[in-house]
Amino acid sequence: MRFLTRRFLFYLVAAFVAITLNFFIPRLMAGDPVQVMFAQFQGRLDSRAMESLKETFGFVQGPILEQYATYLGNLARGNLGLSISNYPTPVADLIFPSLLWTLRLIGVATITAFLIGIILGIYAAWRRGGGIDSFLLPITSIVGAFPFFWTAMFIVFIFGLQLKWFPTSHAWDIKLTPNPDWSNPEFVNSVLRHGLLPMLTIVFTSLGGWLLGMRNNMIGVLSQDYVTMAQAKGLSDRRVMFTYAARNAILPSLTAFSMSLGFVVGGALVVELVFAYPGMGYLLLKAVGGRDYPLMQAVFLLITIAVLIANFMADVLYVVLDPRAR
Amino acid sequence: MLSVMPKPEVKRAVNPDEPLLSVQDLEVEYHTRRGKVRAVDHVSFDIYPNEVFGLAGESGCGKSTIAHAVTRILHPPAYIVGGKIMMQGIDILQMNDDNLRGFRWEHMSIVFQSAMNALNPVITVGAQIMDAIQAHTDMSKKDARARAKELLNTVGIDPERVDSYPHQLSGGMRQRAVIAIALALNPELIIMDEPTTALDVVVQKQIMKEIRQLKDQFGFSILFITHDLSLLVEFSDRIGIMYAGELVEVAPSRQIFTNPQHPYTYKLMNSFPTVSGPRQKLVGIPGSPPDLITPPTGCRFHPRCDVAIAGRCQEVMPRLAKVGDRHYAACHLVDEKVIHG
Amino acid sequence: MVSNLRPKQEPILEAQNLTMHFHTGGAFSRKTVKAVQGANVRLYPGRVTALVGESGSGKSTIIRMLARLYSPTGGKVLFKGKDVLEDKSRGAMLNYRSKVQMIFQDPFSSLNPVHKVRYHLERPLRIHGKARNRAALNDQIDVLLRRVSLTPTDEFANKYPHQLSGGQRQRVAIARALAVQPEVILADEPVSMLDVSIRMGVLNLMAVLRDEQNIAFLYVTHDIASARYFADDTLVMYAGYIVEGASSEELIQDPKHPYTQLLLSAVPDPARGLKTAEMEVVGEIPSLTSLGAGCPFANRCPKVMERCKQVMPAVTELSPTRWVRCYLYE
Amino acid sequence: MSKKLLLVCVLLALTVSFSVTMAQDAVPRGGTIVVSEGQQAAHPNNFNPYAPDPTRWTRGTMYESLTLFNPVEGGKPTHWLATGYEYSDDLMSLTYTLREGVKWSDGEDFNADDVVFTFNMLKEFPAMDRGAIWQYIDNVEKVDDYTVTVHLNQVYTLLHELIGNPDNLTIVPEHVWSSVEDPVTFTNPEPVATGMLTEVVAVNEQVLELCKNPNYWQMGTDGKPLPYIDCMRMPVYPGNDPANFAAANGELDYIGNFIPDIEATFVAADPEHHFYYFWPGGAVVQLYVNTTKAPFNDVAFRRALSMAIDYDSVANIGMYGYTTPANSTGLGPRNESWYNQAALDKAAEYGLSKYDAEAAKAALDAAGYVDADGDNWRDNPDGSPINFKVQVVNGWTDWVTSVQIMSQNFQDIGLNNTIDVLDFGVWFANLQNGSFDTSIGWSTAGNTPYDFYRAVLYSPLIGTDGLANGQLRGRWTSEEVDTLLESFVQTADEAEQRNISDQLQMIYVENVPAIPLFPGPTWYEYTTHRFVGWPTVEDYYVQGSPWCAACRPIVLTRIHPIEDMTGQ
Amino acid sequence: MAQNKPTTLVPAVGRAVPLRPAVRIPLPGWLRTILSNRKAAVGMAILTFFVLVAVFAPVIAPGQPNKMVGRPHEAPSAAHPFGTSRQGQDIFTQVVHGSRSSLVVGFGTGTFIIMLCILIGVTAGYVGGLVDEILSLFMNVFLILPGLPLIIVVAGWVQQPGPLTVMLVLGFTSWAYGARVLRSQTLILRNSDFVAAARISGEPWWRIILFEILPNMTSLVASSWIGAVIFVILTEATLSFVGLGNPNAVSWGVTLFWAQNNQALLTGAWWTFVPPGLCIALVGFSLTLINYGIDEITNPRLQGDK
Repeated sequence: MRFLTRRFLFYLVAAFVAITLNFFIPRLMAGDPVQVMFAQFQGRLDSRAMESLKETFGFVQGPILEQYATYLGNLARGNLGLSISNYPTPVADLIFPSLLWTLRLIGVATITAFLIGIILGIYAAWRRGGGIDSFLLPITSIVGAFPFFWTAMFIVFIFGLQLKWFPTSHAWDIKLTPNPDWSNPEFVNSVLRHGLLPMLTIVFTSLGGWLLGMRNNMIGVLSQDYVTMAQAKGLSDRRVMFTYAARNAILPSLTAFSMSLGFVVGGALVVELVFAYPGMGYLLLKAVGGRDYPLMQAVFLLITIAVLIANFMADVLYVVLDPRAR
Repeated sequence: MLSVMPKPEVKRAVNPDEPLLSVQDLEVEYHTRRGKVRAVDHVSFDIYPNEVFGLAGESGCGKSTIAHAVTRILHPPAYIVGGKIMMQGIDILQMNDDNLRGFRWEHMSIVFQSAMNALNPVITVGAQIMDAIQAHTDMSKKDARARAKELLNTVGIDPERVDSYPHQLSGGMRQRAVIAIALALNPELIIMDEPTTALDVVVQKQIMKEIRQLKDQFGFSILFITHDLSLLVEFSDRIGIMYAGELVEVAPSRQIFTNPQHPYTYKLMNSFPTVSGPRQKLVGIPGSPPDLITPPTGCRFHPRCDVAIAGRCQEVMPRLAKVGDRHYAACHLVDEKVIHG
Repeated sequence: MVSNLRPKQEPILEAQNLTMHFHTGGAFSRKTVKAVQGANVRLYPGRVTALVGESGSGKSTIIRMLARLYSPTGGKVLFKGKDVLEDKSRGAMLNYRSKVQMIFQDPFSSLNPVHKVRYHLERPLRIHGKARNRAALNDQIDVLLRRVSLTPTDEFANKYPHQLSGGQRQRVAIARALAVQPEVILADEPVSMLDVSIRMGVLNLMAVLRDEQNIAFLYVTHDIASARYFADDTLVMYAGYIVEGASSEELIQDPKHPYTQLLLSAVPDPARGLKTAEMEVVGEIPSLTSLGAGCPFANRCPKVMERCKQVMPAVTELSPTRWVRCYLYE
Repeated sequence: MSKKLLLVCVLLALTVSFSVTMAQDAVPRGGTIVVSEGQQAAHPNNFNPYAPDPTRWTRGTMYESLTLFNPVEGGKPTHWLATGYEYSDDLMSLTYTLREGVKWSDGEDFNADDVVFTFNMLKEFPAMDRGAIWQYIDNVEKVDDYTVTVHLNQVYTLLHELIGNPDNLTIVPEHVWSSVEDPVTFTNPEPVATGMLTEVVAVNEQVLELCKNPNYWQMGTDGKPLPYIDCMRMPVYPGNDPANFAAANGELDYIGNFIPDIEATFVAADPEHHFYYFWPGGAVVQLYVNTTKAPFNDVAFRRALSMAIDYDSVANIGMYGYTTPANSTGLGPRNESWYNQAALDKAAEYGLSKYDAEAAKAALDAAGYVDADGDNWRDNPDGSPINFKVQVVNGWTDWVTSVQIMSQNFQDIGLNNTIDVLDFGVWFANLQNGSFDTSIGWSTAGNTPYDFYRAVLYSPLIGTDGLANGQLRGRWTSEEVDTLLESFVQTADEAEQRNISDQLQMIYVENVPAIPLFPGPTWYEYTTHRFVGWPTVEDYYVQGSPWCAACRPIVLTRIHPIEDMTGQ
Repeated sequence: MAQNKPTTLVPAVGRAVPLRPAVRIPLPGWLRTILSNRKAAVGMAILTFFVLVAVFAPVIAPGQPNKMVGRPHEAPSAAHPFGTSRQGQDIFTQVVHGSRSSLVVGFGTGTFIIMLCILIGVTAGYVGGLVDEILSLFMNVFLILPGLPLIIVVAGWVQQPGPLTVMLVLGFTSWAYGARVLRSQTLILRNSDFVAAARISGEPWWRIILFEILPNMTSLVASSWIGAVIFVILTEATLSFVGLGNPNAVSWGVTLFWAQNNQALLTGAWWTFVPPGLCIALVGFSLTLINYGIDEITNPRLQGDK
């Protein structure tokens, strides 16, 4: 458990760094961020409201450390501030439903991509020069070379607009029910239909990386003596492939998985945007477009924390798979 | 179509004078980007029941390749391109994958060089022993576990360590665990590829002693491969000396040590210092082993040989010839009896 | 034979009570590996001293401290009687390195694969000002390669390490060490990675250097037989402690420390046959992180006494030429 | 007695007769209209009409104002919660007569207390007074339960328009809001209002759905309470693309999207049912030139610039043909009735606002802007090189395209310039503090020319901090203009106002303080799959764009389903 | 059924030839080495094509890429091989000229990032101790932080779209991966015998880093560099696409931005988004191929059987 404790402490540090970055990035920029931030309140807020707003965001007068303390204090109380573009709605209220959609979509998509990539990688390495190795691998690397958003556009164009097989926006059909209702099977079905294309886009674009990584690890592991010995022992191919080779080869993939989670999430956010999915990606872009800095920062923080939690879960899985980490 | 070799009821009832394993004209090539490397070239030898046969030679001489070829675990780019490997009259090289799967480990097992690499780090040693047992018998899980514990006990590990992972064991214990796996099905032949290289001499001594005891107890034969000549000579019954992919001399180990016939063997035997006996000047062998992509013509040792016969050794490859009782050497000089008085 | 341990001449390089504790496990860990504890080593001009031990016993740590690759946790290193650890300036370091050189175990990793042989020899010559111009440099390189029998020298000078065999590489490494005209050479298992047939060539070459250039050698090895062959004196190391020292022949013929006895009995030796009385030994070398104050061999020692587990015995001098750290000989 | 009262009477009569004639007609009812204003952030659970932006939809439809002014008809009033208003003779007070029988959605009666409370709330919380109406008000007095008098602190004859704009003032219930501690940040999750849509069915990350107020005070032509529709649904589209897909698919009824190539994409998808009308009644977009800097301080240079711009391309390519070039007075079609023909003639005489590169070159040559140093770029008469920047906001792509065209136009006549694409904040700050050469930018449009000229020319808008408010970007000012503007709002006499307007237009043409480019189009599309009664090109009874707070309540009271959808 | 040819066990499983440590041939030969790998050669060919296009852009497609030369949204024709944009700009000219900025920004920023990586990674690996602990912590933290959101947030604050901004923002946010890789390699090399030998020869630290350690990391540096370039090209396109770039610039990302902005999907103007997207993908793919090639060259196990 020492490993997990250490990782947990590390994630705390990472979260702290993210929080701190969030505080310092605007303050390191040239110009006066406060002025820019409140420019759009021009004539709409009186000075008292502005002052209280500034205080909420930690842009108070005084030494930077004092500002930092105010900012941390607000965060500790769960106060992410008020949205500027949706003033005076608390940022948290805006983010929460989007966060859930993002977690569902990206969570399912990345795990699916990872699992498919792993399994295909296992077979690609096992049958070197076979169909997966010589055919699927180059295709997935070409697909992976496209920007996420471009693939998303392309898929929207073909399957959504030309063939009209799938809806091209929203997470569920609002004509069915304006409010989410998970007890309604039609609603669930609608969610699945709406989620399929964006999910496939994320899966297709990120699959290649996992496939190749797993294949290469697997090739490395297959040349290990314990695999050779397992074969010599007369074990079935299945057992050699999964218990001996894949179980070991997956460990570095798992590490790579957690390391690139942040990257994949970033790309997936843009996919959300193209598919008009009501997730964090759209919220972030909206915040950037509307110069809604509190919203922007909160989105970044929550995405970061979600990634950190996902990483920790990957670590737990790692410990389950690798007795040496226990 | 070959069937799986029937397992004798009493395995040790074989004729001690019949070879258990007979390697005949074995040829192995590595297909590399630079060209084909003939790593094993027309090698023949026999191993008799309950015998320890040692293979010695410098790194890259092909001794490990032979071990892997005999167990048919050579992977590309290595290919067996010729010869026979007869085990009790059946050619292993003709077996299909299914037959091989049934044959291997039940009749012939292998102990790898590094126990750290030979054990799957993510499953327990017990499970790795049980795997071997359950792949070949229909023993229940419980019985297999009991057998695994018994095997651990046999090789000197506390049976309670059955649920330990490899990293929880010391180097010596790991190597013992690998030996336990090799013993799991009580095979007639165990191939040991540098089984103690990674261990220090004291532990090496313990393990070699135990192997010997086990051999006496179970009556299996060993193909023993090491670069440590002292250990080889001490431990083996007979020894084959390899040079650049060829077997240059085969003889009982005492004889190899005291009366080597091939110039290479002779020089090799005079290359390592000992702790007993007189302290004398040793010279080693000048030069280095050849690049096997472009091996020397004729006798492959001739460029390093100070007694090479001009015009002959460069051109004609000597064949293994009998030079004494169970003693064979591949050298043009052997016939002429000019070496070493 | 002149005694090594009470010689008439002064040691050229001497380690006094050298200790090395490594911290492991990151900044927040208190784990310490006690790699070397209170080691005393003396090297004399024209003599080879062997340091024999199992892997992990600390012998490589000692040699690296003497080479000043590691800074010892405690103890002194005296060169010609002068403590050298005090002065960490680049000048002092350079000066030390012009006198004390080192040869590494693995000739495949001790030569930088991107540089030609020429570069490897040229650098020390330049750094230590042994050659002022291109011509002198070429001459020196020629001499060095000849010294280690790598001829034709022009051809070898222009090769990359991967074009050389292991033995040739180790000769290049020796040539590099010789470039600065050192008085001491620290050789860390210089032949253990080489094939049996070429080991002797390298050892014999070093023996010639010892004799002809009066160089002091520290020969670290796990192979006690080669220590007997090459070294004048032998020190035996176990789990961070040097437990016994004697002239090589004496040590082989009459080992005193139980560990030395065990080691010798375990060494395979066809000349001896299988007749030796075998010592019954259990257990393995203890973890260097959990060493107590007692003798580290206590848990395996057939002759262990109660006090062995309490305090490590001090040095007992048995004769002017040998000593041992064992209560059996107090 | 002013003509205003007269107008009120006429209108009242009209409304009454209208209802009477139509009373017997049965109108189909029910249904949910789907509304989109294009890219839209998630709807927050906030129904405070005074929250800055996201609660736009509460204004007019949920919370109502006293009188609405129709921009299309030059500010024709439609009385809503008030039945009339009247200025006192000294123009120092404005008295509203409130409608009786109006109920809050919780059943309480609406009366003067609510109105007075709302006015005073804005006074107490200036952050909510977004129209800055209190700068003209001294106090608000309840005369009786249905009469309220607003006492002014100075003469300002456009106050009724300020007050009438639902974006500035909508009446909130005193019995609910009086207990709200901080109305600025109050999110009003359970709205109580007088408007036609008060029932919140859904508000989430994907949709806002409001349904009708069962107690609504207005009656339809069928004699039953309005609106005819049951509900209004506003889906969230996180980008223009999906919103426009939905529009083209006929999923939307009432749309305020910018749709590129609308004929090909939206109309062509179903020409029978898909319509649009981008009435160019928005504020005029201008190219602001910094008249404090050379060469822009030279009116001859500014006139040359005005000749150099390819207005048709700007309108057709930059603005997708959704608007037409503006005229030199800066006034747009919304103020068409105020146009001063003399000023327009003068502009034509100068050749302003007409693309003629040769004329522009000639004008520059004549004014001494010739290439002095032989680098093929024109230089100032003193020989110093001309090299200026055209600023534009990043992401506002119609403007970016327009600027690309203009930049090319200027280069074509030998003026060295580059485009500076800036983040909104930087761009805005630059315009405010005057650190720019030229920049595209919006202006202000009102029911009279006053709003435009005040925003662009009134020198007191430059604050003591040196920042220009309004759209006083180019900083061309004159005392004459200031006086004219002040006198405009001190009279209620339209003839006098017209006279002032004519002078202002002439000054604008003579001095070219900025170069008008095009009047802003108002985004409005509708489909007739399910609902009819929309403002059409033929019968543009009110501005159609759902963005217009004063207009959408009127639209919503008119539309009804094609066939009865009640109970569906 | 007797087989004539002996079979080998599971021929699909590769076993490495016991090769010597990876051979590194100095600069004159690096190209030859890379081209000896089929994947890398294909990658080099594609990349070379785009580099040539970028260099000869004014020759291939003369004229101002942002100039309005045709009617809006003309489909591809002889006059406009890739059609025109909504603004009537020639997409072919834009794509050809866009290769310049995409490649320059890609390689420029990629180089900047790799410099940072070397600086931080090698410092951490070589100096070790507390410095390493701190730098490693930062590396791991930055590695785990979601990059694109961070980039968007930073770009959102910076407010000055342009290549320099992209370079600084990407450099600031994307150094961690390469630094980590280079650090661990430096650590390995720093503890290698040849570095110890160099120290014993008396080499000063800076020479050890420059002449002993770095030359042994060339393939790693090269692949990290290429990885960074791919990352930059994709991210720059993404940033432009979401509107954080300079819409007045000429790059593939900006062309895509305008295509999206003018609703190319809705209007069916596929020619406005397919060519720039393909170009990005092709350059990315070519670099990926080169990277695979480098991987295979340095790690012979990954090579095919033949």
